[in-house]
Amino acid sequence: MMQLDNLYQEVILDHYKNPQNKKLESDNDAQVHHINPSCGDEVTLGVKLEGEKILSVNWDGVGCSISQSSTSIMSDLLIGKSLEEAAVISESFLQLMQSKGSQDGDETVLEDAVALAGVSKYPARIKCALLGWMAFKDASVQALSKKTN
Amino acid sequence: MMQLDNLYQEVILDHYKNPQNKKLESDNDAQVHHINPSCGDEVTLGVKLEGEKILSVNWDGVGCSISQSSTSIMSDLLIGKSLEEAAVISESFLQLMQSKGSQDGDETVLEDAVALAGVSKYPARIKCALLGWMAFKDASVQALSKKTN
Amino acid sequence: MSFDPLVIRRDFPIFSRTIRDGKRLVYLDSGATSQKPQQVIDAEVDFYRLHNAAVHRGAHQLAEEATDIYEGARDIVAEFIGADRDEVVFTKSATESLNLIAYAMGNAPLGNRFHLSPGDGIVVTEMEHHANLIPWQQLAARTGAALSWFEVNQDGRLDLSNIESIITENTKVVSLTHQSNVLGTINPLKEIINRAHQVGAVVILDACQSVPHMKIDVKELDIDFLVFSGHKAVGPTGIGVFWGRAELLEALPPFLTGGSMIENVTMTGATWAPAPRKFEAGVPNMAQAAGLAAAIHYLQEIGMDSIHAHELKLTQYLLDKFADLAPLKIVGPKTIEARGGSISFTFGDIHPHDLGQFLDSQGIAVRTGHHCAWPLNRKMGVPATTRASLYLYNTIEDCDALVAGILDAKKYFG
Amino acid sequence: MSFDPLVIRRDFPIFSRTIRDGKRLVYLDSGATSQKPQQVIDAEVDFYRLHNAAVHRGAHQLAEEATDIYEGARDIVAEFIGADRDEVVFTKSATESLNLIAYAMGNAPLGNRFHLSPGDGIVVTEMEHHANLIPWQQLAARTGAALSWFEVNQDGRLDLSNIESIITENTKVVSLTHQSNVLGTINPLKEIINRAHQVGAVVILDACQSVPHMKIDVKELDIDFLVFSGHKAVGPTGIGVFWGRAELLEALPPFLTGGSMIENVTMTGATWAPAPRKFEAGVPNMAQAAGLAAAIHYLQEIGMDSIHAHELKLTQYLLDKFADLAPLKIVGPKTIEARGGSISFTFGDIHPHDLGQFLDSQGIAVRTGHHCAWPLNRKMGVPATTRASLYLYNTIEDCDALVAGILDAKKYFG
Ligand SMILES: Cc1ncc(COP(=O)(O)O)c(C=O)c1O
Ligand SMILES: Cc1ncc(COP(=O)(O)O)c(C=O)c1O
Repeated sequence: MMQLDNLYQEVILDHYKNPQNKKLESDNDAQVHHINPSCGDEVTLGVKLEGEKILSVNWDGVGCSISQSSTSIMSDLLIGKSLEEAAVISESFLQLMQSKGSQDGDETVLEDAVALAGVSKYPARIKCALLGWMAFKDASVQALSKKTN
Repeated sequence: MMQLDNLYQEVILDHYKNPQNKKLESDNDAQVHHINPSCGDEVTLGVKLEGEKILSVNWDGVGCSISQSSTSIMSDLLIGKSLEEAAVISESFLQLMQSKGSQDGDETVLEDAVALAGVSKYPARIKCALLGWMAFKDASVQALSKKTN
Repeated sequence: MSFDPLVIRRDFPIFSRTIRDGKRLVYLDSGATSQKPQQVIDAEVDFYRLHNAAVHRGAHQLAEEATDIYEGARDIVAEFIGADRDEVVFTKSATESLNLIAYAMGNAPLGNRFHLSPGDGIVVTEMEHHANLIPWQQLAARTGAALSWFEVNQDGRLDLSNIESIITENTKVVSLTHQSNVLGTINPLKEIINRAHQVGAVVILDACQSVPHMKIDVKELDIDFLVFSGHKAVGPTGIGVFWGRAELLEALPPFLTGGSMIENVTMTGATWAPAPRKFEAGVPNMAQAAGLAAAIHYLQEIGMDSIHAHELKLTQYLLDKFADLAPLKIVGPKTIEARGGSISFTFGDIHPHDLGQFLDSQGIAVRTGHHCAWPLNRKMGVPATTRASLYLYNTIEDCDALVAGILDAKKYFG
Repeated sequence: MSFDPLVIRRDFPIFSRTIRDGKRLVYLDSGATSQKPQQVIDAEVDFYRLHNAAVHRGAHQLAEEATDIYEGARDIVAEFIGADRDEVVFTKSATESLNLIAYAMGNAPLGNRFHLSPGDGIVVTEMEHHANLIPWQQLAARTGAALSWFEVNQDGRLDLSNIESIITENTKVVSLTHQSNVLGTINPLKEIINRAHQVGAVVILDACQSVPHMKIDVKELDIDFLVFSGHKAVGPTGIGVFWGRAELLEALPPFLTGGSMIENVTMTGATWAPAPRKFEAGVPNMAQAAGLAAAIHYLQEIGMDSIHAHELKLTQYLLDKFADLAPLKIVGPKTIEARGGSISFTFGDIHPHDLGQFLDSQGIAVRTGHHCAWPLNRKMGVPATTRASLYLYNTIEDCDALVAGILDAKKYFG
């Protein structure tokens, strides 16, 4: 069970039971819908910007504890950050996921998201953990281009 | 070499070098062109009937010693016979070819064609041996239906 | 020979290995792909070690032997499903077989009985695997034909109440699964086939989940085409079967074109060999055909009826256990009538992915997700399920392990 | 490691058997299919014995391992041909790969860069294998595009003198063989590719007879698509490769549809996963991918340059011997320049079938007939030829056996 505990850390189960920012807002600058085709997990995610600053990340979705908690943790983490900071955090998270269990993650950058480090040992679950992050990337690019046009 | 000698009997090589009735006639009742798609052997074969009697089997073609000699032997064998006799002989030859080496062939029915018995042990060559016979079957059916219409 | 799964398991080398820190392998994912007995592995190996050559093409001894093995495999498949040898076509998979039919129909010129045009109809069901849905969506889009379907009710059964308005005089093709890979439902073929033939439509049976598990006779079923995959029937990967009635194969245009399927070729055109070669372009999957023949031989030696009976016994056992396992909810028929050994379920708030992951940590392999039948999942109101699928090598202990695993997961995710 | 075919032969179990009453196997039919080293057989066996599961679909350990092996095979193929991993698609054969491209182009809607309509042109050559001819004839017939071709001269070389009138502004596709499976000719790609790209056409390379025999780098060649078969490259039967440049794979519509190639599916439509999965519907030929990876690893360990050099040496040796072997007539280039180790010939009045049969009685496996390139045979004025094709496990002794066999056949058929 040790390896499994590594995957399902307390933080993950907490976020799964009490997801943060899981309530779509109506005045998002951009909103996207992403699907994990291999299992059917879905997330709808909205972003509000003020200049380069992330005012809100709000979402709704159905899925496993990994996809839901990852999205929840991410939303907590990114709200209030600049888009540039978000990009650094996202990149760091992506690297952690691809590390095949060889990294613990940089807690100063990723904060609670390091709890997802164990996912990197389960290749089939990496897509779950990334679902919300990919949606955020997509939504923020759309929001930005809407603002600048 | 013994098994090979069994395939390439003297009679076969004789007919290959001196094919009988290998000259297409211009007044055939029916003429057909058959191909062996796996090797490219070809035969064009004409039939003349008088009632139920086979007046002429004449042909031209390119191919291996088996396809050529088999056609040559067949033409010798069938000319002068009735269509009914030809059907019996053809059926007997077909059975011999499918015998996988277990039969010698009935010489009273097949005459020189029993020399082809060895072919039945070489599955890839059976189609060669049957090429002319299939063409005859096709041509005689066409000739007969032309006559009766 | 009396049926003993413990004896059977010895033929399957994979059961000698362990999972995640030494756990016994409890393989409940045969609906996705089955494990392989040593006999099947040996048949492929023998082909490569002793007889490997291109079939149909060489005049040398190896080519003769390879051809004998390959064509012998066709005989074995034909006998197994009650078909004639020249009606059996080897493909790479059931997916290819279904695409073959759909594309070949798309190739049928005006006047050919398979030609489709706007106004014609294609009928499927809501419980189809994507492999028996998307090719027909695509064919419909290419030809202008209309795609319609039988719906599935909340018991996981086809709703045939409107059969006359679904299969109409315009219907040309009815393609459906024999047994649902998600629900386990075995469909009532007779009524559908009768209606389809009444209006002159051909019936295609996706037998991926039935041929490996029960005795099938294509002539008795009175269907027109049938497909299945070798890898779900203890056979190798990379081989599938496409069967069609002789006179239909004669009329159906080819799909893949190339070597060995021709009669004559010039730079500007080609003519076709008769079936089955018309449908087998290129150097075929010869070693896999040898393996499939060994697989069928293996199943026949044990007996399809014994295999089926064993699976029903386990299915009944699991259905009974599951009935008491709240909050477990079976997605599909809850009774053994007209159902096979695929059992999909949800388990309260524990997402199938998480449940599957937990079971995996116990050595139990199940499948989670939409099982390539997404529209069905949506219809049943579940984004995903966990599926246990049974086969000849499973035991009551496997079923008990699953039940125990689910209970432990409940504690774990609390 | 110095190259020694006698050491290499020990890896190939088939050379331990004998032919027709105890004759040594002289295998000169690798152009049809190659023999398999134990390493390749073991890789397939290991997959079945230890890791067998459906890839991409399960959350359990076996599925993870199977996915690792399958996707690892993709990495190995990609590295071998100088491609990116997501540009490599597994099919069942080169024949399927070529049909995939032709059908996928046929599926391209108006506005898609691959859409063909009357007025557009498809260009092949007169020396194509049926697998690279008939799919294009069919696509031309379906779309109204015109099929034209480069002719072959009596030396067995492409006539490029009229290249500007064959590849025109209307040409959308140029598909040609790298090395002729009949003549052994290696085609001058540079001039053709330059011209094709100048007019905006894509270039498809049928590398069935080159990838197994020489180092190929798709980026260096500057082609757009490439296909080859595993079984001709010491790999398993039942697997082929389709490579395409990433941006082209993105634009190309799918071919086979079904499970695992989708993004989303409803009853009325579907969207596609990105390449390579868009082109890999269904449970794939996983064990065969494992075997192909082992095959490529095997070839790389020996070194493609060493293999190529060895084959050229044997080819030169046979060309020299054949020059003195009246009435032998080589059909194809008589010198080693831009040619590989496929040598086709006629031998006076002795029909290839009879010569092949005689050689078989001596344990020598050659191929006879039109070699699935019937239009080429007609152009060269020979209804059939005998072909000896060489590979890494052949030796000078094999060549000598062939020459002796031909001389004996001359005596035999007198
Ligand atoms: C040049 C060439 N192209 C295509 C093919 C077709 O390959 P396969 O039959 O493996 O699909 C072959 C071999 O048969 C070939 O030699
Ligand atoms: C009912 C059904 N149809 C079709 C398929 C497709 O089979 P394959 O992936 O072997 O082509 C499957 C299995 O995946 C199935 O369960």
